[in-house]
Amino acid sequence: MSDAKTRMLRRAAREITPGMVVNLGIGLPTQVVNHLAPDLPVCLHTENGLTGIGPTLPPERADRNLIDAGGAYVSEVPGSAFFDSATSFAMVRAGRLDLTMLGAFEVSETGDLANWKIPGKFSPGVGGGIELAQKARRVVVLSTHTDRAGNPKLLTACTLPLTARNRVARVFTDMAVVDVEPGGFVLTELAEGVSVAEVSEATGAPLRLPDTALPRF
Amino acid sequence: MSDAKTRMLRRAAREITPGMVVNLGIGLPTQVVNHLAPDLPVCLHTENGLTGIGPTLPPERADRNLIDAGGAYVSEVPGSAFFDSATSFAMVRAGRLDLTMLGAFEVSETGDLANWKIPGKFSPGVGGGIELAQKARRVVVLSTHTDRAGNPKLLTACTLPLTARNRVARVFTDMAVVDVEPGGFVLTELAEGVSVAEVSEATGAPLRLPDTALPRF
Amino acid sequence: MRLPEKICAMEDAIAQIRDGDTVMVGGFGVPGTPMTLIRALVAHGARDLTLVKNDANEPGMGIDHLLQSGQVARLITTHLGLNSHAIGLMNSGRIAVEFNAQGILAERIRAGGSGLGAVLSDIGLGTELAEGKQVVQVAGQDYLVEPALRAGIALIHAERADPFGNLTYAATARNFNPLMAMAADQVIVEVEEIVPLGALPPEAVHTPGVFVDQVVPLGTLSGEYAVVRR
Amino acid sequence: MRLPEKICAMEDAIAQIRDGDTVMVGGFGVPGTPMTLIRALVAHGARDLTLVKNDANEPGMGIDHLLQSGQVARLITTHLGLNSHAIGLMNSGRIAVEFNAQGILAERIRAGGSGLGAVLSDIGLGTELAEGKQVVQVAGQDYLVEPALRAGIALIHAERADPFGNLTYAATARNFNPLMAMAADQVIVEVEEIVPLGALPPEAVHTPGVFVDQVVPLGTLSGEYAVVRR
Repeated sequence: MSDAKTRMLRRAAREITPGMVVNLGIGLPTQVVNHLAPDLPVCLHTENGLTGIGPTLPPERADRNLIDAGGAYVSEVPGSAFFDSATSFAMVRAGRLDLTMLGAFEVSETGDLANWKIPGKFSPGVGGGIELAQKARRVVVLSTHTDRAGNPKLLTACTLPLTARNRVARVFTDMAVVDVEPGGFVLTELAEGVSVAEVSEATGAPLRLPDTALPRF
Repeated sequence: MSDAKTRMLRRAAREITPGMVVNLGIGLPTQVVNHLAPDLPVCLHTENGLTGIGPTLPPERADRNLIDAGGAYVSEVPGSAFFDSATSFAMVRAGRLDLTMLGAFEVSETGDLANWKIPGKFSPGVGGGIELAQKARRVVVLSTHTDRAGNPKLLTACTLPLTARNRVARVFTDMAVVDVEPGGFVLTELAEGVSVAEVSEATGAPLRLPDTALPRF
Repeated sequence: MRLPEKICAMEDAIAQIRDGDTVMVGGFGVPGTPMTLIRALVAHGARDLTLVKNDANEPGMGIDHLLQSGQVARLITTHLGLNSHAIGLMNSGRIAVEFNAQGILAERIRAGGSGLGAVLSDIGLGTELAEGKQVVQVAGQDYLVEPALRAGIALIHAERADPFGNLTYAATARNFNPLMAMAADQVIVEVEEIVPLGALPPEAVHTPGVFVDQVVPLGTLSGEYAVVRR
Repeated sequence: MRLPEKICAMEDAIAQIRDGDTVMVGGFGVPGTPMTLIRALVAHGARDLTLVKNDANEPGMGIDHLLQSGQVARLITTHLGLNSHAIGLMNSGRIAVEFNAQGILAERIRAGGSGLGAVLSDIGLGTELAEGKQVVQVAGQDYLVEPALRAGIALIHAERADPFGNLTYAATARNFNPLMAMAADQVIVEVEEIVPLGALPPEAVHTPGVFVDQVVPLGTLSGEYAVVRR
């Protein structure tokens, strides 16, 4: 794992504070779990019907009936509970998730999120992402700052079909932490070795700077 | 218990055939359970969250947490299941009850049922009765043929607020078994010692007779 | 990871309740009625409450104490047949009563607990229970709109809980409890026995702790929970 | 009283399925997918089926066998991400696919299983997922009408059943199974273990037998149920 990615995951992990109920989306967000303090009192939720996710298990130790929503074989912790898919999303829609961390294709400066469809290229269905994005009390995005071709993912407006409007509060990338404020994107932290100019260039929308010094992560 | 009432309950019990899922309403219908063959394969449902009702228990043997919808202390049978109130009525509304037996203030010759409210006199709320009456696959009524003042309960049209329209298929009373057919009430069985004239007089609607002899119960 | 813990003193839990709050109360008859939380709410004294409960218990039992103390302005329920005192309050206009079909009340609460706006149902169509309700056509059929119900507070009775608030209910004491435990901003649970994290098999949990805010241990049960001799 | 019994041979249960039927299939990934009932449906050969399933499994697994055999005309689902073969069939127009938000699919099925007409939800409002959907205002707020889903047949996988059809599920193999087990005219369950009446504690039953029509015992589980090594 690259150093920048590790730092991004570690920084995102600090977003999770004691007592929270958290859903980590498929992909990068799921990896945040490896950067949480072992004694942190937190409840991890997966939409296929489990609260209290324990460590991921290798095939030889896996329970064939115990996976997370991404298909990884996981384990229980003391106090886990299993439930059906309706109950699982009842938790989501009724606002019982304090936080969800999701991947993104695009995030707009008004907090719109596009992460489920690229017309003509990628349309596997929305799965549970729309309910997480629309209903978790706090939605943050964890993503590379640009796509593989180097195009910015943080934009003035999304071009792809939306997952949810005005819901993203913060974006963690390999370059920076960017908050979505009423006036647009605000750069709040910088990755080690990255300059403000580099982040600005990699961002497809104006990026305001705070009055104070930018912390590094 | 009067002889006529015992015969009515015993006759009504024959309506319950192997394999059925049955809800017996509060009052007279609940007592039908005492007239079922002990080896009859049948599932009794109570709307407060139990399938597989076993015998009623006296206070000294009762479980404080195990009642039926009428508040009687009941017991389990092998294979009982407990569930919440939403699941209980899901069974009802989705048509999983083969039969419900309900009490009545009035039944009309088109199968309308009134059994929950007497304006100005009695309005304790509809409880679960409306869903049972509207959604059980077969609805039969178990009731005295007349009210305490001697007024007929079987009428051309109900005068009281309805529980459900066109749902009653058959009425068991202390005097007769009366079917609700497309053309109105049909007398199909007579209680011992009761004449056709007596039943007709106690009925507030035309009562057709079948071509065949009337069985006695 | 370890799960957060939510064990709380009864007074602290009940102190959250404010005048004018909507309070859901579990139970169907005695089983599942949180008798001790109800007594604490009487002692707390919050007034002008809207209660949501299947029934009004019996005179001198359960939520009848809240009716007796004049703390209830409105009752959303299904059946008051066993409480002549509640019927008297209703008939004399001292409490407002809204009757729901029992399974529809259950669904409205579950909808509130599931982040839905309403359910559409044909229960009561063509009867006076449909009067005043919004009607929507779906695929050519008429349905009544049954709006979701939520509350500020839910008072729940469970048989067992772990410190995270995973709950199990005994027998027919389940009834409305798991539904109301989904549908309130603050879900307060009185429990007969607290067991350690991990003692409830994860498959056997009836209410996942994610829905629960405060877990209040009961000591010795009062006589109100006992078999009623009629 | 004793409860009725519903144990049934797999072929007899599957023989009920007709061309053109809607078939709900439990499972989320491998856990809870009724692999053996699916194989029996392939052998049976009913065509022009509408399948309702959370996902399309992976190529060569689960309902992909029904896609491979050309028995599926339409798929109501939430996500096909792990099955490139299913995406290919969709993109080439050989199957029609209707995508639902995952929790909304769950609620639509549950509504069908609960005798409701629809649920009202704000999920997807303002996105292309709302396109073409009926909108209803309740208390001044817009909601999408999400109609109840029912099926002729549901294929369910359970860990344990008693002869009446009371079911328990293992871990995350529960998922859509209890919901689909409510929502079909004929509910067919394959079970890993049949236990005697009374062996399942009544508090621990996940699906009450009232919802179940046929219980099919599985012998030794095939390799399709095993941990997938990727």
